Amino acid sequence: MLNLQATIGAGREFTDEINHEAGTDINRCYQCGTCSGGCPLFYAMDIGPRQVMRLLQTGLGEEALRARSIWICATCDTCTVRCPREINVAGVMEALRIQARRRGYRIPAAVRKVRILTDLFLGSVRRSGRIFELGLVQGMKMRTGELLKDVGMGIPMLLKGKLSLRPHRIRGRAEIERIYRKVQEMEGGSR
Amino acid sequence: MKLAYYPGCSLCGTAREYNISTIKVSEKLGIELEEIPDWSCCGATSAHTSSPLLGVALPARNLAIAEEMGLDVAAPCAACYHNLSAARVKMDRDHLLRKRIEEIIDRKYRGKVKVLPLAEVILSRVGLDAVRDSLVHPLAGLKMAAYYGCLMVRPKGIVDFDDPENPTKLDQIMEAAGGEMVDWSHKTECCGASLSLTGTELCVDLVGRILERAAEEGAECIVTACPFCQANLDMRQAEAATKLKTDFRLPVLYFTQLLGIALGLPAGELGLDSHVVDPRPLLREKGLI
Amino acid sequence: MKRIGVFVCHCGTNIAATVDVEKVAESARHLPHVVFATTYKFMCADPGQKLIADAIREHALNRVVVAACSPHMHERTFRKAVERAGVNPYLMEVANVREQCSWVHRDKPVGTEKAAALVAAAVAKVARNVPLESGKLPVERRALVVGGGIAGIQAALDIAESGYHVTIVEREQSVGGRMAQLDKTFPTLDCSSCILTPKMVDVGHHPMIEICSYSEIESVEGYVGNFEVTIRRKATSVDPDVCTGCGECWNRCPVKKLPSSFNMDLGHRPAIYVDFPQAIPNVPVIDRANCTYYLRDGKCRVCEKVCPTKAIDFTLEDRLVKERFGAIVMATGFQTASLQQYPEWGLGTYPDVVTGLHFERLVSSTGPTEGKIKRPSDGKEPKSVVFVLCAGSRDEARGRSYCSKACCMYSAKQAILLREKIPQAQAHVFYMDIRTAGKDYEEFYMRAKEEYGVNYIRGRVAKVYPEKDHLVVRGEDTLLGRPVAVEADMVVLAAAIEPRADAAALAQKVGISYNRDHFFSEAHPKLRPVESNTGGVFLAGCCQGPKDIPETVAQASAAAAKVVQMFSKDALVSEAQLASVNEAWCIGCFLCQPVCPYKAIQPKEIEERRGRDKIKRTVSSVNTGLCQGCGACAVACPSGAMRLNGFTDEQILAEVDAVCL
Amino acid sequence: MSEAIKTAAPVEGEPMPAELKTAEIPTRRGPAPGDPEFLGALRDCCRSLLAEGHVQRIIAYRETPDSLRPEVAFFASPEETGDLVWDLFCNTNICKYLLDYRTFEGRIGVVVKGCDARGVVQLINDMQIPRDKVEIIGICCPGQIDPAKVESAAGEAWVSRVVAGPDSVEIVTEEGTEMRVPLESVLTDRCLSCRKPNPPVADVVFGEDQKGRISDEVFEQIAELERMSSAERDAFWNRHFERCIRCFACRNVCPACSCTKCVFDQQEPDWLAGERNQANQHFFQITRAVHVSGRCTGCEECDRVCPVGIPLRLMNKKLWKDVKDLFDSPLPGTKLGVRSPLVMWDPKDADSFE
Amino acid sequence: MAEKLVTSEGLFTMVEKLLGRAQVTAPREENGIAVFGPVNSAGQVELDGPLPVIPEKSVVFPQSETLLRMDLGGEVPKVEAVEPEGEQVILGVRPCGLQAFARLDRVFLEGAFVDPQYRRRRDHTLIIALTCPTVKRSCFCRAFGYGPSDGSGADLQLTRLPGGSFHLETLTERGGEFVAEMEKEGIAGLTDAGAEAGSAARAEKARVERLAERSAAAVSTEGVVEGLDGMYDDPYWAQLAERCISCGICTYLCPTCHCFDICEKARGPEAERYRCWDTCLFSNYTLMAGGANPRPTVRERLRNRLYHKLNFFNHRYGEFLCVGCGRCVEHCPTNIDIRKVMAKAAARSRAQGVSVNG
Amino acid sequence: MPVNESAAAEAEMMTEAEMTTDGASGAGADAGTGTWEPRIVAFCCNWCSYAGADLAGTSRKQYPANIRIVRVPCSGRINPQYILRAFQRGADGVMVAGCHPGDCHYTTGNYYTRRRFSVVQRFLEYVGLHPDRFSGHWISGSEGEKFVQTAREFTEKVRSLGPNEKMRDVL
Repeated sequence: MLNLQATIGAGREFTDEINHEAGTDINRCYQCGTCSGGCPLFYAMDIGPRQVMRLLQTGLGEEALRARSIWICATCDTCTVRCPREINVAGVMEALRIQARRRGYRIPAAVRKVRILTDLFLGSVRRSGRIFELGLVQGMKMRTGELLKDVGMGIPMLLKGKLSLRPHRIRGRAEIERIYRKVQEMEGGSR
Repeated sequence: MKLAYYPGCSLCGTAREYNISTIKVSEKLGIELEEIPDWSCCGATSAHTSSPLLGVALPARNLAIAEEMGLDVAAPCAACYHNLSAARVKMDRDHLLRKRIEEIIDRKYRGKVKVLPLAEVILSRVGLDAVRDSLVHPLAGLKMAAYYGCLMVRPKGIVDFDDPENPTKLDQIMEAAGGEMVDWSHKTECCGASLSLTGTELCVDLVGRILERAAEEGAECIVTACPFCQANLDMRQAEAATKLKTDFRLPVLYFTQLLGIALGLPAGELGLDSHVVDPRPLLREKGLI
Repeated sequence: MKRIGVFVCHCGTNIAATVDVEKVAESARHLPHVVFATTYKFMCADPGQKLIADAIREHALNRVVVAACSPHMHERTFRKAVERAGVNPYLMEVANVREQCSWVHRDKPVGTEKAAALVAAAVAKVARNVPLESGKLPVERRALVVGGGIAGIQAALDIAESGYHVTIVEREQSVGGRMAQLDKTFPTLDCSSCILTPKMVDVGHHPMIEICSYSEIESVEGYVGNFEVTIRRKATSVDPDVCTGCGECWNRCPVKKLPSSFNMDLGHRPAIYVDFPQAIPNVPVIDRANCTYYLRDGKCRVCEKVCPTKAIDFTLEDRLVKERFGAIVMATGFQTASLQQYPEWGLGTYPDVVTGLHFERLVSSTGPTEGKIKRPSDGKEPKSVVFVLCAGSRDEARGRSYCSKACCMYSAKQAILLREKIPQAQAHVFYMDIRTAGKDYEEFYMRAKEEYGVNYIRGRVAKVYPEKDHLVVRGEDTLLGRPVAVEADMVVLAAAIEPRADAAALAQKVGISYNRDHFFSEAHPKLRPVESNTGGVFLAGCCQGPKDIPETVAQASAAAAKVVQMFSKDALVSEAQLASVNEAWCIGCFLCQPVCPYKAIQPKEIEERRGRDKIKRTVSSVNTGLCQGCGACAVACPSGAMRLNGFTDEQILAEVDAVCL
Repeated sequence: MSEAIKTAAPVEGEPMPAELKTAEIPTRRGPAPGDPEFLGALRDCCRSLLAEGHVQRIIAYRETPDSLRPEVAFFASPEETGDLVWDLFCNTNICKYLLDYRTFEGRIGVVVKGCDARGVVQLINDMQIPRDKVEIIGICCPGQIDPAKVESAAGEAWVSRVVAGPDSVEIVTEEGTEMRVPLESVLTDRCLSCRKPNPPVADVVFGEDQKGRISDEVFEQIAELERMSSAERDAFWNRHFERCIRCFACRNVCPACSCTKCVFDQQEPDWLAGERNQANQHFFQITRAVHVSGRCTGCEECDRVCPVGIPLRLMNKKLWKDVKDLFDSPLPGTKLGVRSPLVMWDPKDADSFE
Repeated sequence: MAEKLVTSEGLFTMVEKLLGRAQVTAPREENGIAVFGPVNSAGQVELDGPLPVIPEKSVVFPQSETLLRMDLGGEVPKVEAVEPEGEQVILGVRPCGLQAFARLDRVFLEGAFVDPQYRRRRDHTLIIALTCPTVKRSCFCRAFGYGPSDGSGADLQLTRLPGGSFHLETLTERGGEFVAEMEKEGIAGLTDAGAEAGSAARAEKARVERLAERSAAAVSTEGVVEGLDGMYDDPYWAQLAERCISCGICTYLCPTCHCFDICEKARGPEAERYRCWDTCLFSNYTLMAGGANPRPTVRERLRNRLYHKLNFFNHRYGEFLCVGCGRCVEHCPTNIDIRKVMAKAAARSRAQGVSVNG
Repeated sequence: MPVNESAAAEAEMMTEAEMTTDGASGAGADAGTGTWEPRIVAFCCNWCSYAGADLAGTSRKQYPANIRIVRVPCSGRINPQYILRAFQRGADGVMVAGCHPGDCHYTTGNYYTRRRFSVVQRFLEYVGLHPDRFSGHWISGSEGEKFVQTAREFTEKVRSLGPNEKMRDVL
């Protein structure tokens, strides 16, 4: 049985951290479920946003770090704009995602691609200053092994000139590199 | 009227037709766009979901350059608009953050520039009367559903374009262009574009729901201002249709493309050939091209 | 010659335990003007008060300081005590050495030192006190009730029954208010109009009650006991003295299809109309904005032609009537929130999304569907109805943080009515919490679930949208933890109860305060719940906060009792610690005027000697009936011409000087 | 008399409608200072106002032997207006003299610069004089010259007269030597940062709207002070307040100080003691500034007259900056019918309380 | 007496030495304004500036000073007089300041009552005068029969020489003692003045006297007293008062105005009595306890001041209470000019044909 | 005008002076011991903050005895000059307390307080008063605990600053 007396105390620090990062106060949540009810992806989640709030309220926030939901969340902010308690729900999901990375949580297999894409994307921007879309798609294929996925879509796009074959590199690449490094320095080299 | 132009990565790639039509329409409406020199990626969703600082720093670099130009920024891409705005608001609210970002990007940023989506530029700086006055081919008889998606309207306070639940500004512009707008319930439902590559299945579900609602309200095409929404609704349409055992055939166009037609720009210059669901048969049927 | 006596109370051991009272008295003896100082076990008790009176006589004291408990406790007691001994009550000051000293500081030397300082401050202040006199205010024994709903009706009847004249000002054509719109009432399910109509008839016929319907408050001047109220009697185009209410006119009026606000726009009414068949007064009014006569230069005149008593008079104009009242009862009621901020629920977009009040009209036998529940879009009988609780309530993000209190119960009632009228229909209630605090309320709610099988879903609705010929209501069943969608033929939003749209403007006219939601503020949330902060203005019903009918009626009777209590006095006693103007210093800049919450400051022309000349100039003057003694004016005044008696700059500075020593 | 003025002058005996008198855009305009016709037109205007009985008194300036120091003068008849003068040495803000006319039974004309006009409007807004009792003869001010700066530019020589051009001034000495210095170098400090040189409300205006000199110098100095530590600010103000001789000139010239019994002059209560120490200096200075905050028109007359050079504007402008930032109200004296923002409120006001 | 030559550095050292043993008051610059005030370091002394705004009088007649200290707490109240302490040096006093000291001396030291406070300060103040380096247009010392190089009344007089050094003249015994003391301490740059320096100093004095000559034509005291005798009820005062804003600038900046108020302050049982400057231009000056005021308007107050300067004092002491320093002329916010008042009075006396000698 | 340098220089001297100030001097000296105790004046509105202080008393909550309350009917009655007077007479800290905005017994008095003191507070800081020496609080009649907390925190803050010299005019 869950000893709430213990969990609430033990999890307070984590909850505070998430509150701080998301600039919000989840203790205000009264569990009405508007966030989950309006979430376009709730049906695919293991734990809905409302339950994530409850986990944080009861000191079980770290459980949420294992949830698929935080990776499924599309940060569409529907929950945030509808929340009657002015909680930045999407921000909490985002903060949890960052925490999960920072703490090296295993990302559930089903959603691992999200992380791969993020890394590829940020890597691409770091190298070129802008996004190289074709490179991104190809990178995804290489990293996920789904070599043939969406081939049908890529070729017409190439033909229509929508995907350029070479990345565009901006002049200020060194500046971008510096930005990345500075951020890393300030955030404690978590990446 | 002169504005700093931030096209963003998509408009240089998958959303080329948005870029082309934006430039043409702006020219036609007397909006002078000066591309921000050596602009860089705004970080899209990836930056802020993995690092709060990077999520502000990447857009801030572009804002700082625009500030040097002394111009407000026009950002047609919904994601870019969202990110630039968010960075701006966050730095406005948090003086310390601004200082840190200045240090990171090694540029001065004073928070003087505004960031406007292109639709807002047309609405508030050009005015609908001017649009009406320059119509050549009013979009009469074309039933459209304006789809706003998430990034343009949410969350309030970070972006300030329109009502998050019932936005109407794209509708107003397209109505001014002579179009017939359907009133529908899924204008701002998320299409899941950020999951397009990573959670394709989910994405297809969301696309299906949205298209279904638009079709039911009698829309013949969808207009949007977001490259991700456009790509997603267009490219995932076939899959969604298959899954729902139906056939939508709903072209998904940038509002600038249709506005371009209405303003009498040659159809060939608006990139109408680059969509998966070809809009041209519909437009021909309506006598617009 | 100032002769101050200082009386230090032990308060049993409450003070004496941590304050050396003897030492305090001793230090007081060295203060300027102090000629006597002593201590006593219980200064507030009879012997204590007698001790003060004796000392006043014996030592010819003309000022008194009592060092005891908080002035909130016994300031009045001691004022009366010194008054009985022949000293002006305002020449007494209390040094609060219990709440501010003995009870909060355990260290005796420290407490003693502070107590001595507090006594020194009180002595410094009292030395600068001047005798103040309370004024007597006459009372006009007539009451004004603003709003003719159940609250106004109840208050008016109670006051009138005590023998005082009452005027009810009602904005609509008829009294009756919201309660008249309701079908049944919870938890007894008795018919709303059956219990209301007799009361309406009572006010209509009561010799001491005058109903000014179709009228509004234009302005309120004056003060407690002496309000001068201007009432705008809107032009009805019908002579009430002649009309018999036969109904010929409204039956024959060619303009028929105007939305009936009484029916929440779900039904129609003609251009000349009464709100509902049982209207009191039963005299129609012409809606000039929609009447053909007014729209097309005197065409039509059908009503005029058919009127058997020639009561129609198109030339009537708005009249401004000025009347004097001694007391005002505010009973302006509520409206339901428009929910414009909630596009996701579709009120106003989808016709089958309605509010609870709409639903009342749809179930009511006097309503547009004659009691048959039909959905507005196509008149079909709904087979599935979703009730959404907290629609606009308890939502800080969109500006309303409060609970509307009545919705849980009336939605249960409406679900029951639905099940009674359409047994095969399913009722779903989306709720966050169910609040049934009231006699027999919980039982009623249980009946809805158990007897009527109403389906309660714990969760707030995220979105309502149409699909085919029905609506889809989406949300989370938070007890299941799963997304749910309910297909509904109708959605009834229990829209938040909010004050009338013009409540704040009216409050400003009357000069009472209101909270951020624009509900009128009571003087004290617990101890003075039916009085406003402005003397002579009382509150009843939902204008003060959401409440149900029994609570409204109770508050209305309470307000009436307060009015009657006031009227039973010969005269009112005004505060003595009020603002006054040093006319020689006042330059008439009137910076004091806008800061006065009671509009108590008016310009006054004075004549003054300037050398050999007499000049006229304008200065501020304070209406002592309106002034409540807050002192904001005294601070706004740059030259200090405005003073607050009892708390003058001299007195406060003397205290500051003393506590700093 | 210039034609424009003649035609627009109201008909004698016809009362001026009140709404006309509050119109913020003047209907009559005369030549600008610097124009050869200017002084003649101004005198004509004043003369005819007196002659036609529209005003019974005009407060303006008169020539004196010291051309750098014209004196304030009160013209009661058309004949006297011959030596009425207006040049770049009319530094004195004359609006305050209206207070002497509170009970005067006639209309008063005042010849005012932008800054003085704000003072007039403030007196009207503070209900010290009704709008319809004042004929505001406004001058779009090109900036005023500080006689001390001219004298120090001239060195040991005595200045005989100064001829002002648009960008420079020519100083002619008694000995007859001439020298030319840039206008900016001799303008008063307040004019160097004047943003509002035009009368916001007037019945007659001379000259076209001036642009004013937009300088953030004062606000930069304020910002610099704000950045200092408490102890540094304490030292800064101690040093300045130390010099204050309590002559009360700052108060006596202030258009926002209209009290007849000032708190500083009261014995009961004894707000301000006569002893010259930092406590009393602070009480005086802080109270003076706070009392006029929300009504200070920013004319900086106090700063100008302070004989010991206390930078009073750094206090007044600081208060104004905060009042404006907090309550978003217009600069006092720029609009008729505006009361001090400090006697108003808004539920959404900023809150520094805890 | 003795003549010395002292370099700027020498003077600097002298001031530094002085600082240890006396309160030094000298011209300083504050926010662009020259004032007489206490200095803490020699670097603050600014002898080349214009005539300081704050006059020299505050050294012997401070704006406020404590007279008595009281303790009323005990059975018997304790009262003790407060005596000014220490030595003072005032450096850079202009000739008009010296003239002013002489006037103040007559008020505070002549007659039956000698003001103890003033006496003590005056006795313990060493006065080092300065020949005016230049003459302003507002200066009119010449009208009162002295000039910008007149050092009478000082213990020592400095004259700035063209090369930058100072000529230091010893005028009193006390001045001599001071110089001797300095010499004993070995001030580098303090030497005997040669003939060359002597004549340079005389040339400099003659130069500034010539500059002052310029005002002689414009301002004269002739007939002023007599003119005013008959002008008390002249409408002129009302005209002048119309412009006066009744501030205290002219009186507080005046080197000879010496009115004061006596006040007390109490903090609990302890109290102090002090005096502080007051001015007849303030309405409170003559305000009586019952509210009556014999000088109710600016007209009476301004007239009083001008009469005191130009008439009353003459009748009592035979000289003007104005020394022509020009501070009031220069700093009056509304340009009221005492010289014009003098001219008006003079014109009146000429018109009435009053004999100046009669 | 060179605002910075000289002021900074004098400030240095000032702080030194402050450091050498005799702690036991003046009005703040504790009766018997001679150790310095801060003197704090609190202006409290009658209806909320004073009642809050009363509640602290009836709940027997302890707070430092340095706080001396001056009762005024409404926070709107608090003239900014009272604050100056308190500092003149030797207060080391001054606080102003009133009803929460919207809860004023006199409807709107505290809204003026809020406006007035948001300006005055900044100004006092600007003329060199240490910002921690003056503070404003909204304390309702039911917030006895808040009164206690405020009293404690404010006293500690002021204690850590040492005696106030700014504007002080004691014998």
